[in-house]
Parts: sequence; C-alpha cells; structure tokens
Amino acid sequence: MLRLQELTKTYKTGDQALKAINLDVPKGQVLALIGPSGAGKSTMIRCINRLVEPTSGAVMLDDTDLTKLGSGGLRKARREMGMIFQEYALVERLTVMENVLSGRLGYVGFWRSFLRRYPQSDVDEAFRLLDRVGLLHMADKRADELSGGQRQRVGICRALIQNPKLLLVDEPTASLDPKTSRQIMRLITELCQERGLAAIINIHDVALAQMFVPRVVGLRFGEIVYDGLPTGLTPDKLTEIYGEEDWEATIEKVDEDEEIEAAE
Amino acid sequence: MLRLQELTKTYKTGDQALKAINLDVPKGQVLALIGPSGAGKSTMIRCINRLVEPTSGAVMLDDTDLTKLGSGGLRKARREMGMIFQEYALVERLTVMENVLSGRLGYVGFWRSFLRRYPQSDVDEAFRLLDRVGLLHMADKRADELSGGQRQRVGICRALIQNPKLLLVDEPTASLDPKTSRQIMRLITELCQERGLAAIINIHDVALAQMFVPRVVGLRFGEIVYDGLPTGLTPDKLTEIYGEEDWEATIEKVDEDEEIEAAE
Amino acid sequence: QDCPRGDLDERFCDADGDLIADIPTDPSEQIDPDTLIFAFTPVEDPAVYKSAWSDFLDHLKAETGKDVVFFPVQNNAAQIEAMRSGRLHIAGFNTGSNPLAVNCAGFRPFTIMASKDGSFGYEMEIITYPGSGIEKVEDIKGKQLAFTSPTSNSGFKAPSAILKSDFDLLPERDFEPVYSGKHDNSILGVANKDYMAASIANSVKLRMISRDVINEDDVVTIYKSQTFPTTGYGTVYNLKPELQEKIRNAFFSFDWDGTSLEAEFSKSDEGQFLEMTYQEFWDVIRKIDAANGVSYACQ
Amino acid sequence: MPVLEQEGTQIWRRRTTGQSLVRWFGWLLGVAVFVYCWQIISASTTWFFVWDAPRIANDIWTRATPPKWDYITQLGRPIWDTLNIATLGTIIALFLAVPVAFLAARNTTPSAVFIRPVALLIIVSTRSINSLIWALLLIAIIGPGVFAGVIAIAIRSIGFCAKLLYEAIEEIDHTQVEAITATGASRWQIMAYGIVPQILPAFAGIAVFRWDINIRESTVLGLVGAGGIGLQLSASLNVLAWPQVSLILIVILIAVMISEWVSAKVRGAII
Amino acid sequence: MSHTELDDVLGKGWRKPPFVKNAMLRWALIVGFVAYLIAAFLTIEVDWGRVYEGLDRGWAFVLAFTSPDFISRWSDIWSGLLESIVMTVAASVVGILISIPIGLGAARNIAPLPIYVICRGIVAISRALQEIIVAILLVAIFGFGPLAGFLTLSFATIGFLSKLLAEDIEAMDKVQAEAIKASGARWMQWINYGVQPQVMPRLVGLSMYRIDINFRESAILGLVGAGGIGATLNTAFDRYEYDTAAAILILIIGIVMALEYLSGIIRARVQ
Ligand SMILES: Nc1ncnc2c1ncn2[C@@H]1O[C@H](COP(=O)(O)OP(=O)(O)OP(=O)(O)O)[C@@H](O)[C@H]1O
Ligand SMILES: Nc1ncnc2c1ncn2[C@@H]1O[C@H](COP(=O)(O)OP(=O)(O)OP(=O)(O)O)[C@@H](O)[C@H]1O
Ligand SMILES: [Mg+2]
Ligand SMILES: [Mg+2]
Repeated sequence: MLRLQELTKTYKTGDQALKAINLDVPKGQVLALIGPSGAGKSTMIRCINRLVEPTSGAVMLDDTDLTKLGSGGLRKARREMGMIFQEYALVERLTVMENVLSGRLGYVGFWRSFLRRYPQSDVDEAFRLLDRVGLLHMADKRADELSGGQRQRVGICRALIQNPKLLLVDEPTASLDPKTSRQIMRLITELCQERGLAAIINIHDVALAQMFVPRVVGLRFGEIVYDGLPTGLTPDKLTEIYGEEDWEATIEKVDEDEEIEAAE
Repeated sequence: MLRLQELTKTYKTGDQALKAINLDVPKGQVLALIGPSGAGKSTMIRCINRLVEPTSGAVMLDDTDLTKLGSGGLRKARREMGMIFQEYALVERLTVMENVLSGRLGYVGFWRSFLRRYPQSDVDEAFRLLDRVGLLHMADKRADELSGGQRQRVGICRALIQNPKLLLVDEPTASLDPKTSRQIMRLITELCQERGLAAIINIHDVALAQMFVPRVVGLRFGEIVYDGLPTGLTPDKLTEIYGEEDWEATIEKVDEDEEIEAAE
Repeated sequence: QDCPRGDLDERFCDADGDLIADIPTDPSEQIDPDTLIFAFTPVEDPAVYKSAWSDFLDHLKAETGKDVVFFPVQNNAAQIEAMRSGRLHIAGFNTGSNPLAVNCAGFRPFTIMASKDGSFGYEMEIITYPGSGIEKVEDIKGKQLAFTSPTSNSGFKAPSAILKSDFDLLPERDFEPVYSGKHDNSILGVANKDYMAASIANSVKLRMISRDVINEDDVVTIYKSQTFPTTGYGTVYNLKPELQEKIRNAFFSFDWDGTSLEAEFSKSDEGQFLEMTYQEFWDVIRKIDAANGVSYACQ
Repeated sequence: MPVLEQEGTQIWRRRTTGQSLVRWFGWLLGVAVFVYCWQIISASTTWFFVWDAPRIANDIWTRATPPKWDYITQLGRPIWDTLNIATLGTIIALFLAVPVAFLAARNTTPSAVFIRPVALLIIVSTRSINSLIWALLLIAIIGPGVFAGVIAIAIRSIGFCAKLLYEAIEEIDHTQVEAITATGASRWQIMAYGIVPQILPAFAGIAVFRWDINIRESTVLGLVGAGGIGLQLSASLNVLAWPQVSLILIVILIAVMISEWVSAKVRGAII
Repeated sequence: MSHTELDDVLGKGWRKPPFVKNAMLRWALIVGFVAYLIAAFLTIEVDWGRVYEGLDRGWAFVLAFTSPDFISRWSDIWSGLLESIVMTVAASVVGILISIPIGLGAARNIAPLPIYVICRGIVAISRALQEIIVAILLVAIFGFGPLAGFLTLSFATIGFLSKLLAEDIEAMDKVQAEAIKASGARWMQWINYGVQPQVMPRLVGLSMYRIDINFRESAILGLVGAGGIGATLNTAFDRYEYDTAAAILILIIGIVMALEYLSGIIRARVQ
C-alpha cells in the first residue's frame, strides 16, 4: 500500500539522512523502525507525509506519488496518514477535545473549525475514541494538564480520528515510563488491528519493538541494514544496526551480551 | 552519613507528598528510589537539598540538620550535594564548559564567576571530568547543540565538579534510549565508586535499577513500602509499589507477568 | 517680607506699582550668572528654527560680555517654571502666558517685535466659510464655534470675553463650543467646512494663506478684534540692575539689517524691537482674563 | 578554540583571544560613544543647578498637593472620551496588527524576500511617522473630532502591537504547528489551531499594555481636537494648576493599575 | 459529574468549555462589553460623506510629501539628528542599566514580596507620569537642555523595559535556574548563570526596541529645549515645509528600519 522508491534526503547542511531507501508496507502491516540516534528514522517518517521535503525518489501511497502532489493534493493525502509524535505535540492551550477534533481539520471548512462547530458525526467519533483510550472524563481538560501517558493517548486519538489508512508514529514512548510505554504500544498495535491500519513505528527500544510488532526494519546511516522478523535480530545484527558509539572507548565498552539480554 | 528523620512535605495544594519518611544512607552507598508517578520521589530528593522546603522533620547530613540552616549555611551545604536532573537542566545558552564550571559557583566569588576566570585547578578538574565522560572535544559547544545522552553527561560533570559527598539524581535516564540509559547509569555508579560517593537515584525503570544498584527503596503515596536488595523485588512487592492504575479497566489489564519478566 | 505686590506671588514686591516684580534691593538677592539662558516659545507666532536667532545672540554676547545659550521651547509651563526656579534669565513669552510669567515667575517684559513703521501685534478674528449661513457674529447663536484651547488668548479667552460682553453669547447656552487644539486646525477646519466658525489669531491665518495651505477666499472674517501684543521679551527680576540694563540695550541697539533674525521675521513684517511696558500693553489682556475669571495665582 | 595549551596545562577562556579582543574593542567603542555623548550633555548642563534641586522639587510638590479633588467633576466627559478612544483605537489597531505581524514573522511570512520587508516597513513607518502628521492627514480626510482621534490612536498603535506580536510568533513551538499540518489542515486552519493558541498570552499582554499607553497618548488627541484627558492635562499645565495636574495623574495611575490587574488576570487564565 | 458514560455524550453535541466558567459572570461580562461598545460608538459621530470628500484632500496632503528636500534645511536636520542620537545613546544606556535591576525586582518568581511590591510600584509610577510632566519637572529642576531630556527618556525607559523584562523572567524555565541554585551559587551568581542566559535574547530585543522608541520620542524633548530631530520635524510641519518634513521622515524611517533589522540579527545571534 505504501511504497518508498529510492527515497533520498539530503539536508541543506549536507547531512545525507536517507540514502535511496526502498521499502514496501502492505495494507494492515505494522512495522517497527529501529536504529541509533541520527540514523534517519524521523527523517524517513517525515518524508512520507512531506513535513520534510524529500530530495529525490518517490513515495507511493496506493497509486499516487506523494512527492508530486500540489498543496491541495498534499492536504488530501495527509488526511490519509495519521501521525503520532514523540513529545505528543499537542497544542497545549487547547482542550483535549479540541486537540482530538483538530484531526478532522482536513475534512471541515475553515469557519466550521474556527467556530468549533464540527459535524455531530465527528464529535461522536471523538467521544468514542476518547472512551476507547479511557480519557472520556478528561475531554474538557486542557492538554497541558495531562500526564505524559495521557497526552500520548490524546495524540493517538487525534491521529485516528483522521480515519487514516496509515499511521506514522515517531517514538511514541520516548518520554514515558516502561509500564506506560507498553500500554501505549499495546494500544497502538491493537487499534491498528481493529481498524486494519498499516503503521510505521519509530522506536528506540528494541525489546519493546520485539514485543509488539511482526516486522522490524533496522536503519543505520540512512540505509536499511535489517528487514525481517523480530526474532531474527541476533546480537550480530544488533551490533550492525547500532554499531559502537565513538565515545565508548573513553568510558568503557558496553557489554553487548547485556544489550541482547535486555532485548529479549 | 545522610539521615532523613520523619521527613514530611505537604504542598500548599494539600497534596501530602511525603509522609514522615525515615531513611539512612551510609557513606558511599548508592541507592535507587523507585515508585509510580506521583509517589513523591522528586519531592524527597528536592527536600534534601531544600529546593523544596520540607514541612517538618529533619535532614541530617553528617551532623548538621539541613532544615535548620540559614541561607549562608544552606549554600555551603548545597555544595556538598551534587544534583543531576531529569531533563538535564543545563543552561541551554551557555557552553558545555560554562555549564560544568557552574558547579563550582559555590566555591568562587561573584566576580571570578562573572568574568569566567575560574582557578586553574577548577578548569583542570573540569577538563578531567569532561575527558572522563568522553566529551572533551565538545567543551566549547553550546549545551543546546548536544544530544540527550551528551547533555546528561555534562549534567553529571556539573554535579561532580562540586566535589560532593552525596549525589542526588532525579530520573537521569527518563528521556534517553535504553542503550544510552544504561551507559549513563553505569557512568554514575562507577563514578560513585571511584570517589566513594553516596547517591540517591530516582528511577522509573525497575530493570535498570536492579542492574546497577545494591539497594532499592520503593516509595508509594509518600511512604516507604520497600527497602532492601534489588533481588528481593518479587512480583508481589512490585504490585505493592506500583499498584494498578485506575485507567487500566478501560483499556485492558496489563499483564503483570510481562511486567516482571522485563524487570529481570 | 511685607511690601505691596498686587497680584504678584508672595516672593516678589512691587513698590513702584508698574505691576511687574521689582529688582530686589538687597544685593545679595541679585544674581550675576556667567551664562545667560534665553528661551522662546512660538505659539501664536510662526515656529522658527534655532538658527534664526544666531545673529542676535552674538550681539547679545558682545553687549553683555557673557555667554548666552538659546533654547527654542515648545511648552509654556516649562518655560514659566524654569524662570521661577531661576533656571532662565531672558525669555520671550507669548501673549496669553505673559501675565502668568509676570506674576508667578518674576518676569519683567520690556519689548515686543514690531514692524519698521512701529505697528505691532495681531488681531483675533472670528472666521467662517462662505455660505455657512453665518453673516455676522449674532448668527453664531445656536451654531458651533471652534476654540483652540482654554489657555489661548485669541483662541479662547478673548473671544469668550467679547462674545459675552458685546454680543451676550455664552458657550453651551447659546452656541456649541469645540476645541481644535491648534489655530492651524481651527482655520483648516473652517476652510474644510468641518467647523462653522472659529476664533483664531490672524497672524496664523496670514501665514497659512501665504504658504498656500488655504485660499484667501476659503474663509470669511466676520469679526476682528482690537490689536493684541505678540510675544513679550524681558528678563527675570533678580538679575543685577546693570546686567538688566545691558540686556535691554542689546535689544534696542540690535541692527536688523541683513541678519538671520530679519530673514526670518520679515516674513511676518517685523523689523525692530519696540519698547513697551507690561502695564500699558497688556492692559487689554488683563481685562479679558478678568472677564473670564482667570486668576494669576500660581497655587 | 578558547581552550589553549600553555606549558602543558590547558587553559580555558570563554572566548578565543581574537574573540575577546573584538569584544573588548566593542565594549571600548561602546563606552567611548557613551562617554562622548555624556560629555556633550554634561557640557550643556549647569551643574550648579543640581545642588538646589531639592528646594525646587519641594516648591512644586507643595504647590501640587493636595490634589484638587473636586476637579474630578469636570473630568467626567474627558475620561469617558479618553476611555473610548483608547479602547476602540486599541481594538482597531489589533485587528490591523495581527495580519501584519503574521506577514512579518519569519516563520509565517509567505515570502521573506518580498512580503516581509513590506510588513516591516508598515510596522516601522506607522510608529515613525509622528502624531502631528497622522493628525493632519486625518483631519484632512475625516475632519476633526473623536473619530479622528480613534483612527490616529489605532494607526499609531499598529507598529507597537505588530512588532511585539511578530516577535512572539517567531518564538512559538514548531512541533505543535507540525502536528496540525500533518492532519492535512489548510493554511488558515494551521494558524487558528497551531499558532493562535500559542501566542494568545502574549497577545493579551500586548493588548492591555497598549491600551494603557493609549490612555496616556494625549498629545495626539489634542492635535485632532478630540479632547480627552490629555487636553485637560495640558490646559491645567499651561495655567500652572498643579493641584489639577496631580489629580489627573492619579486618574492615570488608576488606569495603569487596572490594566496591570486585568493583564495579570487574563494572562493567568490563558497561560 | 465525575463519571462520564459514553452513552451519555454520544449524539449530544459538544461545545468548547467557556473561558469564564461562571455563566452569570460570563454573560454579565459579554453584555457589559457589548453595551459599552455600543455606548462608545454612539458618542462618536462619523460623517462618511465627509470622509469621501476628504479622501481627495488627504491624497493631496500625501502628494505634498513626494518631493523630499534634504538640502535647504540640511544644517538644521543634521544638528537635530546629532542631538537625537546623543540623547538616545545616553538615555538608553542609563535607562537600560536602571531597568534591569528593577525588572529583576519586579519578577515575582525571583524577588521576595516587599521588593516585588516596591519595584512594581516604581514601574507603575514611571508609566503613569506623563513624559510632559516629567520633562517640566526636570526643566524646573535642572534647567533647559539635554540633561532634562536625557533624564526624561531614561525615566520612561524604566516603565517600559522593566515591565516587559519582568514578564519574561516570570515565564522562564524554572529547572535551569534551579540547577544553578542546587550547586550552592550566590544570588548574584544565580542570576548571572541561571537567569541571564535565558532572558538575554528578549532583553536584547526589548533594548533595541527601546532605543528606537527613545530615538523617535526625542520629539517630546522639544519642550525642554533640546529638541532633536523630532523638534526639527515639528518645526518643519508648523511652517508647512512639507518637502523638508518628508526628508526628515525618510531619515527617521530609514534609521528605525535599520535598527529593526539589526535587532533581528542580534537576537538571532544570542538566541
Ligand atoms: N532540520 C535538519 N537540518 C539538518 N540536518 C538534519 C535536520 N534534521 C535531521 N538532520 C540530520 O539528519 C540525520 C538524521 O536525523 P533524524 O532525526 O532523522 O534521525 P533519527 O534516527 O530520527 O534520530 P533520533 O533517534 O535522535 O530522533 C542526522 O544526522 C541529523 O543530524
Ligand atoms: N509544586 C507542587 N505543588 C503542589 N503539589 C505538588 C508539587 N510538586 C509535586 N506535587 C505533588 O506531590 C506529589 C508527589 O510528586 P513528585 O513529583 O514528588 O512525584 P514523583 O514520584 O517524582 O513522580 P514522577 O515520577 O512523575 O516525577 C504528587 O501528588 C504531585 O502532584
Ligand atoms: Mg528522531
Ligand atoms: Mg519526579
């Protein structure tokens, strides 16, 4: 359903963040994207919905090449792709409900959205989603009053109310404690299953990825170095993906066995 | 060396964050403080160096009761306690070196610090520490140009250059990926060993705590509910500490076995 | 101390009855500053650049043997307060604020500018536009009249007094008063038919006509007052008598021909300093003030 | 590199020698300019006057107190006019300033090369062209009166409001805007949902601050014949009626305090 | 309603929770404000026919500015410009230096209550006292000349800069400052390391803005006999020398625009 063809991104600073990536995501598949910091995970996700403009290559969503779209077409295409952000990226001074409804902005006109007069069907759907993630009673709280886990659940609702075909998820658990992290990952994968959504989930935590997704893609220096089952991530593979950081020598060598142990 | 006696903190809002805590930390001991969000971990650490003013009780560092100190005495006492913060809390617009040297503020006069003319011994020590954590080449970068792991290492240097007896560490790994988290934890515990420092480390991640510290204290609703070896943290104990969150019912019950599995 | 002083503030004496403060008899109260400070406010006169006075200042320096500093000032209150507190030695005060300066600040005016033939001053005019339906002053009844501001002589005090005494017209009762802020605004307002009528200083009107801001036939004069004196120049009361004499002489011995002062003021047809007394020249102004209930007490 | 090797020890300076030389030179130049300016001022000041300053201050103080309380009865209408002019003027100014600010902010302007300079020019010229000129222009167009006062105040305020607002816009959190963009929102929706909530506290602060400045902007009002409390102030000053002046000052002080209170309340509620 | 059931809310429609929770108060505020606006509008008479007629005149007025004349009054312009610059430099430097401690004192999160109250008081007074009055007082005290003008501008700077600086300090990131405190720093060191780096960009921006205000405001100094370029402009106006006025305006706008860009560059550098 989503196909990246020779997707390349070179930043103005000269950083080559993506080097001719090819990737196929079939309908309904959830995949995890792992890799060390700076590998280009965020860049890849952002190139897909063109928050970052790719340098070359194509992003095929069904049969349209997203990189070719004009601004109107891009807006339509973005509606099809829900995005969930690392630091939640909720609009902090809006209420939970407004944040969720903002996922419908691609569908309603300016004045409707400005006056907060969303169609009843949207409002119902928002309530249903909030109920699903257990935040119904928080609907009128302001986003900045929520805890991290709660905010991330609002972020999930905002992405889902778009009624997307594809979820783009950028490190959904980076600022959460382990228990909440797992709840959030579970929620995302469950919701994808319920709705038959495909998803690309950027994630730092290999153990967490292995626990929840059927396919893992490893990125390093802008290139795909692993693509397969989570169980195929052997210690060697992990070393290949994560490498040894240049400052290890000065501290102490990280015990790779330990790394893998935790990843299981 | 550090002894909390009936330490109590009630916030103006009425939240009773600490309920008559008693705790003894011998010289050179590193202990981890675990507990769910809102248990009072941060409050406890902050009561020790009086960033938060305790409501009652005593904080004995060696033989002085910190809660009784005037502002001059408090400054002297704070020099003895290095603090490492969750979100690093580096002064973002200062350079790495300035951030590290700011740990010496308790020792140098205003004009010296204002003109950045620190004694050569301080500068040497700063370089030594930066070298130790592998950031020597970054000394002149601005703090906001660093990655999370690098920032935290600068934070560690800032705390250590104070030449403290005690380290107070508030969730040092909350915003880091697992590998970096472990490197940071290892760094902290090693440095404590090298220098014979006592430390209290607030931490969310039970697995991580168990991996590195010899003593774990569990806090819940402002009370100590566990104090002992990391290996003594049985599933029951963990349930006692973390409890079940009130929103679980609406989503799905978290599989407690899984929780423990990961904690090992 | 105890002495006759008329309306003057209690720090001054007026033993000779000329209505202005006497020079203190006790030499210790007289002052002899090294630098003389001279300020001038253009309000009903044309605004001037600082450079206009430069030739005169040179002359003043030569005559008095002292340094002279000149300040063009745009606020009467500042000027009066400065003189009262001893920070100003020579000044030109405009018509309306002259009595206040005399009574509050110990100002001793002795000259005004006049044309070569000895004529001086300006008139208050009540103007309207052609076709306004106002033909004579009485027609203002029930209509609107623009004043400038309540402290202006020709813009408020004189017309108020005259309309009351000669025509029995009272603001609010007989006509609607509005305040324009400036003579220029009043004149422009009438020319633009925003105000039906306005009372103004004709010196300003002539200037605006000569600069083509309005046309001569945009406005019609329906009343012209007697002549009022313009800015009065003088010294502060407690300068040493010899110094005051020198300053006086400097004004009257100034040769205007070819100087920057002539270049500037010949436009308004002024070419000499005319000797005058406050008692005589400001008599009409004092009467108007009295009619308006204005007090000169500096409170 | 500010880290120097010297005889085996590493010396750290905040700046390299070159940088600190440049800085020292900069400071030196700055201080020299200031000292030069100060000398010009000092040269035309009679320092002797400074010594009996307390006596003069006392003279004016005794003449200004107590305030003439019953003068307040004559201030009713001027206060009402001033209030209206300031309020309406500020409202109109904000309406005009918001779009200008969006065009001027680097992160929202459609074109940094063509449109931003125009927006900046509007901001700069509305505040540079002095009141006298606006007044004359408005008298020519609208005619004298309160309406001209409102418009004059409004135009004068655009520069101030738009400038502070566009600086606030440049400081917003970009990820929130990105999140809204990613939903497929249109340009206007991105503004309404992503940017506006973030600048609302700044907006409230600016609005109230400008309102109380406008209460004091008497100069403009007198010039267009709009009356207001400024006219009373200068009239009182011109006859040296200091007790009336002190009463007017108290009224203005109250306005300032109200605005301070309102601004704290509103900002507290929005932040 | 602590417990919300999904079935209760489905199909119910949703409204944004109102800004003012208390319905009575909310309606009172809305009705009050609308009533006030209507009352305010009613006191303003607008004659649109007059405006239409006036447009021509306004246009003619604008046209009078199309031929700037730098030559004939150049020496007056130049000396005014110099005077303005001298005053601006001196007043801004002194004003900013005084404003910083007062701004620190007026920030509730770093100053103890008594100091906070005193500093807020100074700010309020500085904003309530009209420049004209301050200028007259200072003329009476120090005599005519640039000293009085310089002090007037410095005084006005306090009310502006301290207020905005204090607001910025109140919004700073608390944790960074706390970290410095935890190292046992003195108060001054804490300010220097924990607070100053955070507010520096804003302080620079506001200072630059104040410099440009002081430059333009030097017109106010016409009333203390130290007019600067503003007084030259006013004089040109009063004499209907529009071509000279246009030249002066171009100079002022150019200088302010340069300051605006400079401020942007400096802010970006300390950012
Ligand atoms: N806006 C930008 N301008 C220039 N270079 C950038 C920009 N954003 C990212 N980069 C560079 O592109 C590369 C990939 O960055 P990216 O953020 O995609 O990595 P990542 O895998 O998401 O890392 P992380 O786990 O830290 O988020 C890095 O070298 C980074 O420095
Ligand atoms: N400044 C404050 N004012 C009022 N209540 C506070 C304040 N800070 C913390 N609390 C309350 O005190 C309790 C303990 O909070 P604390 O931050 O110490 O918990 P924690 O264990 O550190 O949690 P976390 O893991 O989320 O940091 C909580 O109920 C919290 O709401
Ligand atoms: Mg990333
Ligand atoms: Mg905490």
